[in-house]
Amino acid sequence: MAQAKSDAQQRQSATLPRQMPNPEGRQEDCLQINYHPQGLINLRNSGDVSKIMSRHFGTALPQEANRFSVSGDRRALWLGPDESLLMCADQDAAELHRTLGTQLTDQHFQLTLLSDALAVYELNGPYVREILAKGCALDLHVSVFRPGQCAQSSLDRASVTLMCEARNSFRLICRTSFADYVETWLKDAAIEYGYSVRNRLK
Amino acid sequence: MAGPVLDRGIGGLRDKAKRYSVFSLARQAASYHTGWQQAWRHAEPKSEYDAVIIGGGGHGLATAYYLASVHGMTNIAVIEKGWLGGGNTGRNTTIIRSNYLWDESASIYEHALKLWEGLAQDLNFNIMFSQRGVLTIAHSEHELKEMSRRVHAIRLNGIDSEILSPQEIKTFVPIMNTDQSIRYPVMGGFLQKRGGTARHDAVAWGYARAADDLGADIIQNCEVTALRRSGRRITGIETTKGVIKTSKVGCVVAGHSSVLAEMAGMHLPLASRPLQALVSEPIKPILDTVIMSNAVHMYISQSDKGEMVLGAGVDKYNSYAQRGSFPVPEHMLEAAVELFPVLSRLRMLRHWGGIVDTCPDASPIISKTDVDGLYFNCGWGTGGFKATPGSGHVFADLIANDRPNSIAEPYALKRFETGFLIDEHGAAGVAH
Amino acid sequence: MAKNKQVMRVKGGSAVQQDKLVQFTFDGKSYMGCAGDTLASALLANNVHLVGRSFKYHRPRGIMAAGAEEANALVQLGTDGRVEPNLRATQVELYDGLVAKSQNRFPSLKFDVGQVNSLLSRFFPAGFYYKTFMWPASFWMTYEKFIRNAAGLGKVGRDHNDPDRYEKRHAHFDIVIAGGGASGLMAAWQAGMSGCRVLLAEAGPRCGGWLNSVDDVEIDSQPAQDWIKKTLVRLQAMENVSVLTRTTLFGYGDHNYLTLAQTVTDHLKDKPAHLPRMRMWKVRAQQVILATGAIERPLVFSGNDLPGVMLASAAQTYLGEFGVLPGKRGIVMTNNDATWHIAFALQEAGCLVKAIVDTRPSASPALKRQAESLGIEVLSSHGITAAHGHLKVARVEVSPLTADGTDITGDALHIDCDCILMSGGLSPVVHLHSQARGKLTWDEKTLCFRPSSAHEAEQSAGACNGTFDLQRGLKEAITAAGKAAKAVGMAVQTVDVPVVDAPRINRAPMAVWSLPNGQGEGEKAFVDFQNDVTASDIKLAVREGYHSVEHVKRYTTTGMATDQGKTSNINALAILADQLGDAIPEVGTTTFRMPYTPTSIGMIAGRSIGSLFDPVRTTQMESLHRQAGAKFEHVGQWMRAWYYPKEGEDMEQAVSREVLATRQAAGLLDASTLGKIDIKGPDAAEFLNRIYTNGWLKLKVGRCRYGLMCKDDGMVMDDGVTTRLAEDHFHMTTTTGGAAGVLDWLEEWLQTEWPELRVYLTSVTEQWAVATLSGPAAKDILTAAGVDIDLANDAFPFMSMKKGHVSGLPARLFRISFTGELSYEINVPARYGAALWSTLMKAGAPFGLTPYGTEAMHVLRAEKGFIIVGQETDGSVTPLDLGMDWIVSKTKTDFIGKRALERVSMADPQRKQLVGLLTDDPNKVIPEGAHAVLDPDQPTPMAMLGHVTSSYFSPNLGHSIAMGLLKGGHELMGQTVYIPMLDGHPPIKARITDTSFYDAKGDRLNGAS
Amino acid sequence: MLQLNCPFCGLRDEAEFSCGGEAHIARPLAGNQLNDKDFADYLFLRDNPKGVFLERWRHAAGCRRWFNVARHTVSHEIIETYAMGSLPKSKAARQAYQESWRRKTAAEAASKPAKKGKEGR
Ligand SMILES: Cc1cc2nc3c(=O)[nH]c(=O)nc-3n(C[C@H](O)[C@H](O)[C@H](O)COP(=O)(O)OP(=O)(O)OC[C@H]3O[C@@H](n4cnc5c(N)ncnc54)[C@H](O)[C@@H]3O)c2cc1C
Ligand SMILES: NC(=O)c1ccc[n+]([C@@H]2O[C@H](COP(=O)([O-])OP(=O)(O)OC[C@H]3O[C@@H](n4cnc5c(N)ncnc54)[C@H](O)[C@@H]3O)[C@@H](O)[C@H]2O)c1
Ligand SMILES: Cc1cc2nc3c(=O)[nH]c(=O)nc-3n(C[C@H](O)[C@H](O)[C@H](O)COP(=O)(O)O)c2cc1C
Ligand SMILES: [Zn+2]
Repeated sequence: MAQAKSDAQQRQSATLPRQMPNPEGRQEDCLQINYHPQGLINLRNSGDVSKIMSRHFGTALPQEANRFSVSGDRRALWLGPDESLLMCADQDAAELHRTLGTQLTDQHFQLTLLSDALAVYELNGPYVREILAKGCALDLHVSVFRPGQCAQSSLDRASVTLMCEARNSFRLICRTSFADYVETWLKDAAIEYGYSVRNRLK
Repeated sequence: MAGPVLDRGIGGLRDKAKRYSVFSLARQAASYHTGWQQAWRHAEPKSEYDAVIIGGGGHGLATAYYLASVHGMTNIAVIEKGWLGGGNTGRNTTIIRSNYLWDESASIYEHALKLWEGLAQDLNFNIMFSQRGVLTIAHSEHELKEMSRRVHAIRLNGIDSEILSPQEIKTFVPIMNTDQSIRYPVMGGFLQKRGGTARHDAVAWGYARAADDLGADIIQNCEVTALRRSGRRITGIETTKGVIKTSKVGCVVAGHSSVLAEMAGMHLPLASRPLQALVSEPIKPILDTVIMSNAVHMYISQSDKGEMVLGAGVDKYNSYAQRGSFPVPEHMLEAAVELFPVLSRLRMLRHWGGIVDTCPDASPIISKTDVDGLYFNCGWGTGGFKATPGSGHVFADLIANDRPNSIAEPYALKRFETGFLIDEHGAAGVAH
Repeated sequence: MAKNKQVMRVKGGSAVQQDKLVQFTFDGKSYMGCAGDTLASALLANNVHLVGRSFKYHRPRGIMAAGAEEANALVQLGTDGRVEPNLRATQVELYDGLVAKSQNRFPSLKFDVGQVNSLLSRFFPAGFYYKTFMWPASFWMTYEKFIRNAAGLGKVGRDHNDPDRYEKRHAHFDIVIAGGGASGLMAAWQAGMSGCRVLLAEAGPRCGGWLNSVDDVEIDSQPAQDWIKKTLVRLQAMENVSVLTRTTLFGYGDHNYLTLAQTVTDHLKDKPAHLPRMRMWKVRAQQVILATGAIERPLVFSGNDLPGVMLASAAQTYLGEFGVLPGKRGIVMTNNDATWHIAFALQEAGCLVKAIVDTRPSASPALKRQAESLGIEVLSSHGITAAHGHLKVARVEVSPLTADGTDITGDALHIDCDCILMSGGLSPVVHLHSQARGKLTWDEKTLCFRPSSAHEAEQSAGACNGTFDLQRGLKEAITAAGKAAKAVGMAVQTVDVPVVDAPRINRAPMAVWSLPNGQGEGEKAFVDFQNDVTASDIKLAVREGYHSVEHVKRYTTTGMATDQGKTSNINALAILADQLGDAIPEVGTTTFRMPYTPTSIGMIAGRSIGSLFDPVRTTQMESLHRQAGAKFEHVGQWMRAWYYPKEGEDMEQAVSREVLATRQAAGLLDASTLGKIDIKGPDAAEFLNRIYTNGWLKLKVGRCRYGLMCKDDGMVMDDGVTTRLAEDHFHMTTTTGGAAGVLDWLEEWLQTEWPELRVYLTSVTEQWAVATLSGPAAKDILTAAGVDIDLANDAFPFMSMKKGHVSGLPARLFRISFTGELSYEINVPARYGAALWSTLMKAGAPFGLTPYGTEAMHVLRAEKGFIIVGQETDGSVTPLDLGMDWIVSKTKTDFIGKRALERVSMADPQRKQLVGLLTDDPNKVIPEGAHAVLDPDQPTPMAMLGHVTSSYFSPNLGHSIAMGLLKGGHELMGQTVYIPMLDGHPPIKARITDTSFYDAKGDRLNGAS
Repeated sequence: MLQLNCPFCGLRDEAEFSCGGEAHIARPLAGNQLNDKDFADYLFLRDNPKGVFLERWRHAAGCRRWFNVARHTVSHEIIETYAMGSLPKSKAARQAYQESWRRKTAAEAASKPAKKGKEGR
């Protein structure tokens, strides 16, 4: 609530999901769904890891809740008070997992390789927020859910993590066993706008 | 499982002038219905009673009726803080059945069902007990096995139950989606033909009228605010209409049981939770039985007036607000349309909530307490309407004799201490 | 094509395009209406008044209102899968080709056999059914059938597949405004100016509300309807304001959670396939402003339900918005000034107003003068005491009344007419305020309930706040919006209050709800029109002791119809108050509940049906199982390969083959669905020690251990094998169905009870694909597939784990067994799951490797007497009941469930205990779930010992095997029990045995055969 | 639908949370002497007040963290959200904590190690 208030004034310029989903002539690029293999490592840690992360991962963990930090193809997502998700190129993950594991030894931590457990989708298009809002109760308004922000929430029946990359560009992370569901769901949700699928998990 | 003999009370009304019949209806029609008497007196509390029942729901009123009719205790009162039947009795989805798993449960619910079967005549009030059957659906291999276990137990307990194949279910309930390719296909079901529904409000009114006829005072708009004790004995109650002396108090206040227990310095293993239900707009008959589904999570019947009556599970948090959260009815209707696609084109007319008192083992409490003369009947949770006559009957017996009969005995509070629970959770998934 | 015979259409109508004709049919007859019409306005334009039949008495009914409050004009729309009953003609927007039907009548609307109910109505007063149909007892089911068929309203379609799509979405707004009338528009404007994110939802197809129907109102020196347009343009220009029409706020929940129903395509002739029919909005609002207007009350008099009797404000709407007259010769019946203005407008438009009948002794001189100048007769201190007509009103009786309106003082006048326009005053639409648990107060002046205090962050403005004066309503809206904006932290820039120029109307009515009865005892003066509840029904209820307003509602059913008493509740409770001698506020209202108007169930279900009803989770090997012809079983959300029938095999044969192959050669099972949890931290071993019943501190790195976890009540909760990967690192497995629950359970203990333990948990269920290779040939197959691990028994003993490669794939091998055979659970990163499976199948082919499903797995483990949580347990079974004392530590001072296992009941010899059962007839397989008894000949209820939890035919033993939980089972070893059958077959005879049926010594574990 | 403030993620819909019932129930250690009746206090008896209720919630669809909430069971007002292991600060919630019968139970007393055990607690 407090945060919502402090943001309030900036919201004046905001456009709203006012345009009712009835675009003349549906287009394929209203939503592009693209599965993208990613290296993923879950990190739980108790102490300060900023140096290690900067040095060996390329970016420190985000300072604020519900944010992710970016450096090139690397992303570090805040998941909880002592939990982060590290995202990197698929082929880098195993090596990173090892390196970080050897660096973090002076504290209580857990590094778990999850590249195969989680699926990452890139969702692009002018209606991406509208479509996600059909199943996700977060405030996805452009003035609220901004680039650099992430959140764990639900997309209808699936648990997902959403990352806002740009105004019309999101990443969605779900468990691989829910990927079928999530894909079907997204395509169905996009029917009124039109969509295209670039790459599928299975 | 053999319990006390079924003593139905006295049967019919004592006051002949008040009896309902086709003839009295015709007679009254001639005089434009100006001659009907009050169904019950609007009594004000006396200063003392032999026993006081707190809570004017079905269970409390039934207790009073059987105290008077079976045990001859007529100097008694029912104290209700609002209007009779305004608690869960007046807001439940009216499903009645006795096909429970454990012997203790079978025993009390079957006791109740047998009383239901003659209740309209007993009370001289048509409570519209409709034995249209209750069909529980299984949607997976696992549920089929559970069903088999249940049906075997039920049948050996002498209670009717039969297994239906998907084919038979389709014939019995044509509007059900029995397509085997859906997410949770209908793989079978078990039917208790003697189960069904009853007109919930009428149950409260019928018992009130019959209890009043035997001399019980029915006192509405009177809230109990404290229990009076002398040492370990109950001596009376304080109410918004003054103090009432009595040496026996039966608390039958469902969702408010913890509040009453608190007045006696006791704590109960209960959580008061919202349970929601809703009705559609009325339509001509499309469903002639009651359907319950655990996996798809909802249950449904059609009332005599034509509305589809739907419910599901309890909300996740404690509340006394008689309202719940939207996701519950939302998921309930998703499930309903999944199983009954025809509902898609119907409209929800009204939605509501009640506060149910849930026990850790999903079974009720019928018990004496550490306070002499103070008895509790509660914990019926999501499924106590069906027990109304049986519950009142055995509770009256407990109050009158100060000891539980064999049906009530397993339901004593003691079980939480010893660990002899009656875990009916399997039955309580969408148990009603 | 029908001829255009809109005889009641006059010029004007702010909503219709009179030059754009639209064809529709009602009960098979074709008519023309105009674009912009509702079905009701179009029917009225064609002078069709008889539209439906009432619920109970099947009385002919017409159109009484113009909006959501309509109680009578219910119709059925659509064909095939789109058939929808009980729609209000007043809310159905007309489109070309619309097909509507009347309902609750047989064989036709004009001649309905159900009418006999009306003739017999004397026998059917409120609650009659409680008094009869009790003899003989068994006959109720027969009576019930008749009652049910007579009740109900419309019918559902025969085709059950609704072809339409329904969407749902979430949204967040700073301020949500319900109602797009003058007040709502004004509030939206003000809120929009403050920069807030605003949603304005209007139930109807256009904003403007009541202003759409008047032509004598100017705002800021322009006609009201121009002001509406201009305001809308202004709102359109504000990026932060969304206006949704055809959108009803139907539910108001805790913490300002709102649910709205938006109709997207119902009004369109051609419904674009990509668009949903409706969309549900689930909105969290910081602030809410209700501007939902007011509803006019009817008056209660005999015959007030005849077609042609209408609310005066509805007549105003039909005239002003649709250019339709309610009739040619009208009688106006009122208790307030406002109706007079409507009478004047009608008179000027061509409906001859034969009289204004007013219960009040006198109206203002100005009104009287105007009536006189228009030539309208005024009957003050009069009331309609009866309306008559066949299928439509034709005549009224008007009688002089006492000053308080309660008695008739003289003879009735008879006046011919074809419509009656009535008004009993306004009731603010406080429904949403009340749903939100706001309190109401009774306004003695305007005689209505209006909002007093709010429970949520919510305000009311305009007519729904009891402010019936437009100028004041606008001001109120500005104030409310300003307050709301401030509350969400926005700077408020107040807009000027528009200047209203309109006739000043005193809206305070006289306290008359029902007119005295001129018809004797048999009168039918309706309070609740749809449910046929009359004034005398309410009086009867009171006489019979049903005094609470809630009792009256339930006894008479007043307010329980599909309009939820929008027009009737206040009248009912006024009559009730009068009967009880109480004041109206003392009697109180019934509870307002969601939804505000009946709301589509299909919409609430949305897309969460069919393929999106619930996720189906599949493993990486799923497509390979499909190729192999597997049948699948649902386990929780997972789909697991159940068995792999070959051509011509049934399930039994397939399972038998899989079971034999596994013991004779080798089998391969997809075990990927097992829950897997990575557990790490210096206190990990201590943590497991507290979670599991057995000891964990001494487990060596690289070794595995089976564990059982209990709830704190001592009941078995889950089981699985956990492996020590490093001193501070474990890999736990759980049951497939229990995975999520176990992780939650562990987290709960860590976070809430033992925060001092340094342990982290992460689910890795999907990270690993798991293939279990089991059987005497397992080692050879693995070798053939290529493995860089020494598989020798002493190098890689039972219950240990090794990392390495299988056929070049990085893998963790666990030497654990659920079959009793030599087994390897091979874990590979999930992406290699399919590759692993194919490789193993290929390598194993020469050895006779056979894929086996969950069913064979169940048989194999049962042969060994291994339990399955959820099958041998049901939440009421302890480890001791399972005969697993060996796994319950006697030395640990504590673990979850320890204390509970020491309670009295736990030592009860009569507890149900797990035993084996061997049937006398080796080929008889006991049905699972069947119950055992000692004496099969006893009468019911029988004394049961307990039930059979697992039962299979064991092809390896050539004998059926079973396990069961039987009372005192451990003491009954060797005894004979009987298992009664449901199908009438004789009971099965069986002997109680140990649960270990096969290779009790466990020789085969190391591959000895 | 309630709106709860996850101390870590912020305001979210109730649907994202699971409710764990009464807060501040200390688990008696099995090593301590406790009779069955007192043990049942811990295992089964639950505070169920009509009024201010101290309860535990978990942000199940979010950060998975547990936290405490003081909520009114009639008005559904969220009075306070506070961290696991801490005590409430608001007056109403503090009073509810202190006056709870549970503070005086033998079960709660038995949640502390009686004497130093060999295996830790
Ligand atoms: C939505 C819903 C659906 C249900 N569906 C079914 C079903 O299908 N089948 C089924 O068998 N059961 C069902 N149930 C459960 C069933 O309604 C209850 O178990 C049963 O009605 C309880 O009856 P009762 O008489 O004990 O309680 P109630 O009817 O709740 O009566 C208790 C009374 O005590 C009064 N009271 C409370 N405190 C005080 C006080 N201090 N002083 C005086 N009076 C007080 C209350 O006002 C109330 O009237 C359902 C419940 C709900 C809410
Ligand atoms: N019947 C009347 O409301 C009425 C009668 C006479 C005069 N007036 C005058 O009209 C002026 C303006 O009135 P107002 O704006 O307060 O009311 P209004 O009646 O003009 O507008 C209310 C609007 O709210 C909409 N609405 C109602 N419930 C809704 C819901 N749940 N969701 C979405 N929309 C909903 C209605 O469709 C209507 O358009 C008042 O100042 C009053 O003097 C009104
Ligand atoms: C079996 C059953 C059928 C009902 N049918 C209707 C109905 O046809 N119309 C209606 O308005 N309410 C109906 N209700 C709901 C009641 O109006 C009311 O909401 C419910 O008794 C709870 O009371 P409350 O909403 O006053 O708190 C029904 C309730 C039950 C239990
Ligand atoms: Zn969180």
